[in-house]
Amino acid sequence: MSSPAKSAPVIYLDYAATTPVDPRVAEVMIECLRPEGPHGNPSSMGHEPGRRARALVEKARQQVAASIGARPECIVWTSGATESDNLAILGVARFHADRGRHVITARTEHKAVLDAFKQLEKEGFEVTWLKPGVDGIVRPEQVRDALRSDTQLVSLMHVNNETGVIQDVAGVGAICRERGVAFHVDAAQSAGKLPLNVEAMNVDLLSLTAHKSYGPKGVGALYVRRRPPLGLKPLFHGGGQELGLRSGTLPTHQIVGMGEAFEIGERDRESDVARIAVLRERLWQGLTAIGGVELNGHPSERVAGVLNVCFHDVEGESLRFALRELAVSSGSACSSGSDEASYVLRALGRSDQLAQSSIRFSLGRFTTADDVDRAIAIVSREVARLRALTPTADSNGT
Amino acid sequence: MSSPAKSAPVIYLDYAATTPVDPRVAEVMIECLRPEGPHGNPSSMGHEPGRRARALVEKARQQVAASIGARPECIVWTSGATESDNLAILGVARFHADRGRHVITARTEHKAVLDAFKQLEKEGFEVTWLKPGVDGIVRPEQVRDALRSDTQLVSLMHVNNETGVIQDVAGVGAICRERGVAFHVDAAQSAGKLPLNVEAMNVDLLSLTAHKSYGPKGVGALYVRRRPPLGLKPLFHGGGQELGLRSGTLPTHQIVGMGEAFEIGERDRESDVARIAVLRERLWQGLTAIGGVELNGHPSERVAGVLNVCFHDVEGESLRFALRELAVSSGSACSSGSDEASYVLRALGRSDQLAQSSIRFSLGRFTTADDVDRAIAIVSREVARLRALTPTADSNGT
Amino acid sequence: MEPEYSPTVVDHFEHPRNGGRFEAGEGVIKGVAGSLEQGTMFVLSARVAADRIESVRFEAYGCPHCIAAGSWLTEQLVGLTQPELRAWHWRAADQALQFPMQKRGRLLILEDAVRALSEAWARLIP
Ligand SMILES: Cc1ncc(COP(=O)(O)O)c(C=O)c1O
Ligand SMILES: Cc1ncc(COP(=O)(O)O)c(C=O)c1O
Ligand code: FES
Ligand code: FES
Repeated sequence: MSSPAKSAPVIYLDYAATTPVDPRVAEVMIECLRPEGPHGNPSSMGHEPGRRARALVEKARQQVAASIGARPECIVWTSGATESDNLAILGVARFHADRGRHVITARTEHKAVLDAFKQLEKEGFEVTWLKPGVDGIVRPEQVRDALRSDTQLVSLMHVNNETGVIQDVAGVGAICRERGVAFHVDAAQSAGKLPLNVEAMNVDLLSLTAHKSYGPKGVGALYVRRRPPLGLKPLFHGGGQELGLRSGTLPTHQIVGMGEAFEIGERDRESDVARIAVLRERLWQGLTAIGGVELNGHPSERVAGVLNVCFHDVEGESLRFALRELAVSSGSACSSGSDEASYVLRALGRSDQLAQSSIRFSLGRFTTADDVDRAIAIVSREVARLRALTPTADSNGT
Repeated sequence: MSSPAKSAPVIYLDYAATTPVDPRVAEVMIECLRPEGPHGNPSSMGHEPGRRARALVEKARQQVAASIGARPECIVWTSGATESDNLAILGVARFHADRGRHVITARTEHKAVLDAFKQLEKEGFEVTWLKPGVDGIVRPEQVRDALRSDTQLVSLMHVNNETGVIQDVAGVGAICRERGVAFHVDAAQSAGKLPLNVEAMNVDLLSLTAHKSYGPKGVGALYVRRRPPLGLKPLFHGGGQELGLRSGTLPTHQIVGMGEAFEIGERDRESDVARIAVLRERLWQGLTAIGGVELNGHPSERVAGVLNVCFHDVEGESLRFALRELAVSSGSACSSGSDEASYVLRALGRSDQLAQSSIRFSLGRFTTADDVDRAIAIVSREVARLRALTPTADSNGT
Repeated sequence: MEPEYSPTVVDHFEHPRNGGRFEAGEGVIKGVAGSLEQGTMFVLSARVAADRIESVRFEAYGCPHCIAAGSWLTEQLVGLTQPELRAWHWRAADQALQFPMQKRGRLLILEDAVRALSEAWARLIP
């Protein structure tokens, strides 16, 4: 593993990959881990240590439910959005397979959604893969046009993890509700960034994860509409926790952390967003000043924290290596090992080369103006340095 | 929820349901949760915060691997033993379904195993459910007799969670290896209690969980033999972490906690076991002195910490309510809401009534002689009190 | 879910009144219902004088509600006449102890024990 040559601490601008745990969240988690904490098994309702843990789990359920306008009994705890996405998509499709085998999603979804749909293809389902416009947006009419009498499920993410582009999920939700088709939304990137309301958005299933919103990694939730009840098959089987939808011992400290993170996220949402939007704008001004940069995705339908930018006339791998003092990313964290160009940017019509020379800067609660200014300085310096070495277009005509 | 009338703190004797987190484990986890901790996404190999998290995940993988005599690359992180059991059982059976559809397990397995096999039945597999002897033990010959040419998988737990009885997994492993049948062991209750070695035991798949061994709830592992490679289908799909077997962001703090817990568990195993065995013996002497008590399961093939005892002439629910100053359990934590008699004790030939009047006392690292003495005093007092009210056998003979 | 126990149930379970039974003899009657195998059993014994119950003792095998009901009943029956005893209905115990719905069947066993007691009393009266 190569480490940065310079020993200055890296500037963390990868909040969309994962966030640090907010100290207020860490505090409540740490209390749970102490000897005098609620160490019982939340399923052990026969004794006090168990009931104490259970009470905390239920409080967190209310916190998370409140943050999305849902009733607490609609929240199922999972290990994260990957599991939530799979539980929602595989769960509903498999449960209702005899009612129809057509399902709809978009090409720019997270892998957890894409790969769940690919699995459904293997199981004999037909998938319509919607292509967004160059702005990254899937229009509700595209969904309406794709619906068939045997369509059973539509899945569309709220906020794209690579570009920050916001989809009109409420518009799609209204269409699905009208047609009686189950609607799943991957909202892993939304909590604390946008208002979320499952009723107003007509959402039947909503995936959440704690670690993109200053909570711990390894815990998430799936909202499942209960009225009228939506049948779904569990991914795995056992103790029958979470009304049989998700067996396994409930991790009290993780759930408590997620509850706290979501409560804080909603309470501080407006001030966080306002502050981050200013920093994002400052970053964008600094980057455009370099010249030869372009924004990936819709210019305004986007969350405050994410800026995905392509740099003309610099090769991707060199650019990433040159910027190693910055913790930024190209594509999603899970594909960060690979050299492949982002499939999301390709779907937006970017060439392989421009997709590879794109960088996602994502800002968050602990980003400072100084971080941004130092980042601008580094990017400006390194892009200029690399471009100075890039052969110009007329090189061939010597 | 009714709370104990007396306000003395309860005596925790439910270590088999879940353990408190060891303070040494909590310490390393807390470091991960702090702002200056390794908060990057372990998949973000493109920057230092990501690589720092990854290094810790890999160190923990080595710790867990070392504790079971495995190579690190054979460890797949999961959310706990429920998921590990399902990944192993459903994963192997589904992958190799075209090679044969016969599978074998025992009636006294944990629900996570039983229900995974029931799911296989729904998918067209034939399951042989082995019945243990009254001592709770499944003899290797029973497995040999049940093997068929189309048998694909045998699953047998190492230590039973209700009785503490130890199965001869090495014996069964040798038979399976000889016949080329995949062998899965649920070892959720073994770590830190018995030596574990996947090579010596001829195990192909081994389920582990952190929270029964002083680690955090919500993280576990599955050992998967890699030489020769054993094919299995993932339960869910996405980023492709863990060589594609288990997608989802890796929870650094959880994994670090599990690694530390397993290293400590193995290092302190002999002294822990020796100390706990003495306390267990003290408890057993105290309980037998009451009279009318019987041990459930094999008298010597058992782990140190678990004592499952049935009390004659006292009704189960009253006994449990009378003992509410003790955090003990009847049956597994996940079934602790229900009035149903333990299926494990029923499979050992206990009547419904005796099964219901059984209590599992499970001791652990933080149990003291004083805890044990107070527990004996409470049980003696309450059993005597209830028995004084129990109608004698001649009541009908007016 | 955790079974609910009303304060009255907890009180009687913790401090059962009049546990045990009277030795068979002059003026002592007994009523038995249920069985250990069934999981619920009551043994009521009472001392009667003239036409009223003087005192009652109970034995019970069953859940905390049953034990509490047995204890509670021993106080309720004192002073009853034979026709009053015969008219005793399980609803009285249900109201006082707040039995959960799924446990009401066990009160019928208690009522059977009271009925057996009243029949034993009837046999005493020449
Ligand atoms: C949009 C989206 N969906 C799903 C996931 C997966 O979430 P998790 O890491 O909690 O499994 C992520 C992030 O990794 C994401 O950004
Ligand atoms: C033998 C056994 N297997 C599996 C499990 C499930 O483990 P987890 O709670 O980590 O999902 C448990 C405990 O709950 C267990 O005791
Ligand atoms: S799993 Fe998180 S970005 Fe892919
Ligand atoms: S899931 Fe833990 S005992 Fe059942």
